[in-house]
Amino acid sequence: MAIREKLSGNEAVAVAMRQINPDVVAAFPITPSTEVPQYFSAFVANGQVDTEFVPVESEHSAMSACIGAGTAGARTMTATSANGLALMWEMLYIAASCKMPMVLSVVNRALSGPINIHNDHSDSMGARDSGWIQLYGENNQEAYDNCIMAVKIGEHADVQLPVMNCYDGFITSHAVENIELIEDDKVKAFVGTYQANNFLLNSDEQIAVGPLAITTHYFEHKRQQAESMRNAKAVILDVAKEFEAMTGRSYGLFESYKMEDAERAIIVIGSTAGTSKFVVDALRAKGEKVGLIKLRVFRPFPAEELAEALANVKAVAVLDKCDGFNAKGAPLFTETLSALYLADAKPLTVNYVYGLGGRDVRTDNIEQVYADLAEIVAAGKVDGPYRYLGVVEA
Amino acid sequence: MSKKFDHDIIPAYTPWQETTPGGVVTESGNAHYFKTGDWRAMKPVWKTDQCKQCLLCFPVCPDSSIIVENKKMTGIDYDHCKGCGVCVKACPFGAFDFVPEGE
Amino acid sequence: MGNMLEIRWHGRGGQGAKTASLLLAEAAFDTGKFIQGFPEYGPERMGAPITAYNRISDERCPIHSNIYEPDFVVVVDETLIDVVDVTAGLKETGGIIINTSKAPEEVMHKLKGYKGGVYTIDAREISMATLGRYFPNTPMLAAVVKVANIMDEETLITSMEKSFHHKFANKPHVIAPNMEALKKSLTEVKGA
Amino acid sequence: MAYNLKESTTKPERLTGGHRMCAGCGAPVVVRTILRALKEEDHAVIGAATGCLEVSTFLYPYTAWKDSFIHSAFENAGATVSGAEAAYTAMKRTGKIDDTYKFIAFGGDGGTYDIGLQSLSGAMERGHDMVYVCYDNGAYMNTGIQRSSATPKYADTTTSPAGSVVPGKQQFRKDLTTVMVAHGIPYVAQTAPMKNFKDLYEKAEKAIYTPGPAFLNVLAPCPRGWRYETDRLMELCEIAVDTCFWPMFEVVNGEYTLSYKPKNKRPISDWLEAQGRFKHVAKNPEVVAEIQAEIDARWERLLKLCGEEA
Repeated sequence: MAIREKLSGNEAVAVAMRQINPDVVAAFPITPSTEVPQYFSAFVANGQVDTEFVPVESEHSAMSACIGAGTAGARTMTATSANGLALMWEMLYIAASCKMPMVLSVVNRALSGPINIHNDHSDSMGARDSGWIQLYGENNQEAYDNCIMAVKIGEHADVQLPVMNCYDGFITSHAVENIELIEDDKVKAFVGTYQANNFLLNSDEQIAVGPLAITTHYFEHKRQQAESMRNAKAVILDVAKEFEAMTGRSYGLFESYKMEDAERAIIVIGSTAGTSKFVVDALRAKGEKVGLIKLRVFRPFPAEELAEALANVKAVAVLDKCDGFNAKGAPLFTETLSALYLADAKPLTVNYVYGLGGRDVRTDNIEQVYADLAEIVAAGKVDGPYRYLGVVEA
Repeated sequence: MSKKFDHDIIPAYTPWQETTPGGVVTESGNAHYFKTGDWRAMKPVWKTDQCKQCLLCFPVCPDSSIIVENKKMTGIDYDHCKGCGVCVKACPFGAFDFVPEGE
Repeated sequence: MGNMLEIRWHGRGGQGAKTASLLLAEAAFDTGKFIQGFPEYGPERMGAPITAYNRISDERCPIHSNIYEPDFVVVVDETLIDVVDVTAGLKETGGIIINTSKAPEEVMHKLKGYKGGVYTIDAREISMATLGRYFPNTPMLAAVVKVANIMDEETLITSMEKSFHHKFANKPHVIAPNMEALKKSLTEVKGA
Repeated sequence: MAYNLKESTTKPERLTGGHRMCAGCGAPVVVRTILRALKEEDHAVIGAATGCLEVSTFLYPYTAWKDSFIHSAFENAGATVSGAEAAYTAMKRTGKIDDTYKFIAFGGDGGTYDIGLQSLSGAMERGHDMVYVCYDNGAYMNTGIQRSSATPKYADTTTSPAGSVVPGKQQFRKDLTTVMVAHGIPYVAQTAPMKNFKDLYEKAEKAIYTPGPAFLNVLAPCPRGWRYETDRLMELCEIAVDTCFWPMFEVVNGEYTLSYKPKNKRPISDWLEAQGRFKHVAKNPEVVAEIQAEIDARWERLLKLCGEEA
C-alpha cells in the first residue's frame, strides 16, 4: 500500500535517498538543489541512514569524492544545479569513462551569466554529451521515482554508467504537491545491495583506476563506453517494467499524451509538460486533434521510437528550455530533426526556445504554440523554424 | 571483457569488446612486465668484493632495481634499471662501476 | 479541472506567507484534496514583498505556472496594499482577505475598485492575545479557509491539531495557544 | 620500532620497476620509501594527481602500484582520495569490508601548491584519515618545466624563462608547509630523501599511522627540470637541506620540531651553482645576496618556531 504524502520535489528526492541508503553522499550547496543535501544530512545526523556524508568545499570536489567513493566500491549519490554542474564538468566525463554507477540529482537551473537562480535546462543540456544517462521528471512524483530507478539502471551489468536525475528547479524542487511514496522495505528490495565488479577496497584483488590511455587504447575504451549507453535503453525499459509491477506507475523513454490521432504535437521536457497536458485537454474538448510527447530519457536519445511516435503527425513543435547557441535550433530540436531525417515520415517541424531563466510558462503560451502549428499545417510549410516563445520582442 | 590476457596486459589495438571496462587494470604491479632496461645508456656494475652490504644503494633507486634478499644486496635488476647512476654515487665504498651500456 | 481553487498570498520575507501557504496545502491535503503550495522565489531577503501560491482541487493539477487569475488573495501585511497590485487578476467571484485592524469598508478604497468580497482579520491582535507574540500565519490560514470555504471548520480544527502536534513536538506548550488562535480567527473574520 | 634500513628492506616493494619515470627521478624514490612505512598487513588505496608520477606509473595497461590505485584528474587528489576514505568508513561501518586500509594521495607541486590547493585544503579540513604527500620538484615538470608557486626565485623555467630583461621567476616560493600547518591538522612534516632515509621513513610512518589527516612535503629533485646529471640525486637533496633551502622539520598538533640542523650551514650559492636552472644568476653577487637573505630569514623564523637557538 503506497504512502500518500505531500512533499516538495527536493524533499521527495531526499526521502528516496534515505530509502536507498547509499554508502556515500558528497555534496556542495547550490540553489535550488541545496535542500537535497540539507534534508539528507539531517537523516545522517539522526541515524536514519548508514551513509558517510562528505560536505565538500566545491562541486568539483563533490564529483571527485563521488568518483573516489564509487570506484572504492560504494553506492554513491549527490545533487547539484547550474554552475555547480558546470564546475563538475571535467569530472562528469571522468565518472562516465570509469564506467561508474552513481546518481546525481540535477535540480535544473539556468546557467550563468547573467546569474539567475530560476529554472531552465541549460545546465544539464550542456552536459548532455558527458556520457551520463539523463532522466527528466515532470513533477515531484517523477523526480522521486526516477531517483529510485536511476540506481538500478546505472548499476545494471550491461550499463555501469552514472545517471542524472533531472527535475525543474523551484517549479518542481520547491513546490509541495501530493505524492505516493513507496514503503522503505520495498525500495530497499527494489534497489538491492550494490556490489561493484572491480573496486579499490577489494582486498582479494588490488586494482588501478583512471589510467593514462594513449592512442593504442583510448578509442576502444570510448567505443566500449558508447556501447554501454546503447545498452541503457533496453535496461531503462526493463527497470521501468519492474517499477510498474511494484507501484502501478508506468514509465517509458517518453510519455505519449493523446497522440493516437494527433495531427499537431508538442515535444517538451519537464514541468512544462504538465501545463501542456492541461492545454491539450482543453483543446481536445474543443475537438482539436492535438497531442503531446514528454521526453523522459534524453540520454540515450530515443531517436527511432520518437520518429515512430511522430510518424502520423502533420506538424510538431519542439520546445527547448535552453538555447543551443548554434544559431540553428536548440538541443532537443536538432536531435529530434536527426531522428526524423532517418525516418520515412517527416512532419513539419518547428523549434521554440522558451522559459529561459525561469520565465513563467503559462497555458496561453502553449495555446499559442498549438495555434502556430495549425497555421503551419494550413500553409504546408514552416517559415522560420527557429523561434522563441515568451521572450519580449521590440 | 570476453577474453583473458596474461597479467591483464591488454595488447595495443585490442578490440573494444575485449578491453577492460572503464580502463581498469586488475593485476596490480603488472608494470613489472614492462622492461625499461633498454632505456639505459650507462650501466652500474656491482662489485661484490667491494660491497659492505650497507644497503644505501637500495632506497635511492628510482626503479626498484637493487635486488635485496634476506637483508643482503644480491644484484641489479637490469630489466628495469635505467642507468641513472644514483646508486653508483650513493655507495660509500665504490662498489659500483658505471660503464657505457654494451661494454 | 473542475473545482480548482487558486489562491495567491502576499507577504513580506520572514513573515511566513510561504509557510502559511504550505500549511494551507497541508490542511487541504488532509481532507483528501490534491494540492500545490509554492512560493515565487527570488533573491529577496527579510522584509521584501514575496508571493506564494496554492492550488487545491479534486484531482492532480498538472499546471506548473504561477497563478494569474486567483480565486482568492491573502494579504499577510496590510502595508503591501500600497506597494503591490494585490487585486491583479483577482476573480470578482472570489475575494481578498487582509490582515488589518480595520473594517473591510475602511480598506476598500485602496483596492482599485475591486468588486468581489473584501474580508479583514486582525491577526496581530489575535496572535498577541493567544500566543503573546506576533505570528500571523495561523489566523490568516483560518481566515482563508473560512472565507473560501475550503473545508468545514471541524475538519480544519482536527487537521491543524494533528499538524501542530507534529510541528511543535518539542514545544508542546505552544499547541494550545495556536489552537486558540485558530478558533478565535474563525469567528473574527469580518466582511462578506 | 626504531628505523633500521636493513630491516626496512624486508618489507615488500609496493612500487614496481617498469614505470616510465625519467632515469634518476626523485619522485619514485620518495614514493618507495613512504610505501615501505606501511605495515605489511595493511592494505592501501593510493591516489595521485595528474602529473609525472601518475602518467608514468599507470600507463594503460600497466600499473606500477601493488596497491589499489586511483587517478581522476589534476586538481583533485585530495577530494578523490577523501571520497575513497569515506567509502571505507561507510562500508566498514556496515560490515561490507573488514580489512584495514590506509589512504595516501600523491601530488606534485603543481597539483598541490597550485591547481589542487582547494581540494587538498578541503580534504584536510574535513579530517579524513589520509596522508597527502607533495613530491615537490619545483615546477610543472609533466608539461615541460613551467613555473609553479613552488618554483624558487630566479629559476629558469619555460614560463619564467631567463631573458635579457627578466632573469627567470620573479617570486620567492610559496611556503605551503606553513599553510598546511595553519589547517590545524594533527601531523605536518617537511622532509627529503637523505642518507639512509630515516627522516623520510619515520615521518611517513607517523603520517600514515596518526589518525586523521596528515601532510608531507617532500623534496623530489628533477634532473631534467633542475638541469643536473642524473647520478647527483642524493647530492642535490643534501645541498638543499644543508643550505637550509629545504629545512626538515615536523609539526605535531601545532608543535614545531626541527628534524635536522646543519653543523655548517652551506651558502646558498652551493645550491644555485649545482643546477643549470640558476646558471644565469648563480654568479651574480646581488642576486645571490638577495636569495641568501630570504633563505636566512625563513630559516630564522623556523628556528624560532622550533624553539632552537639561531
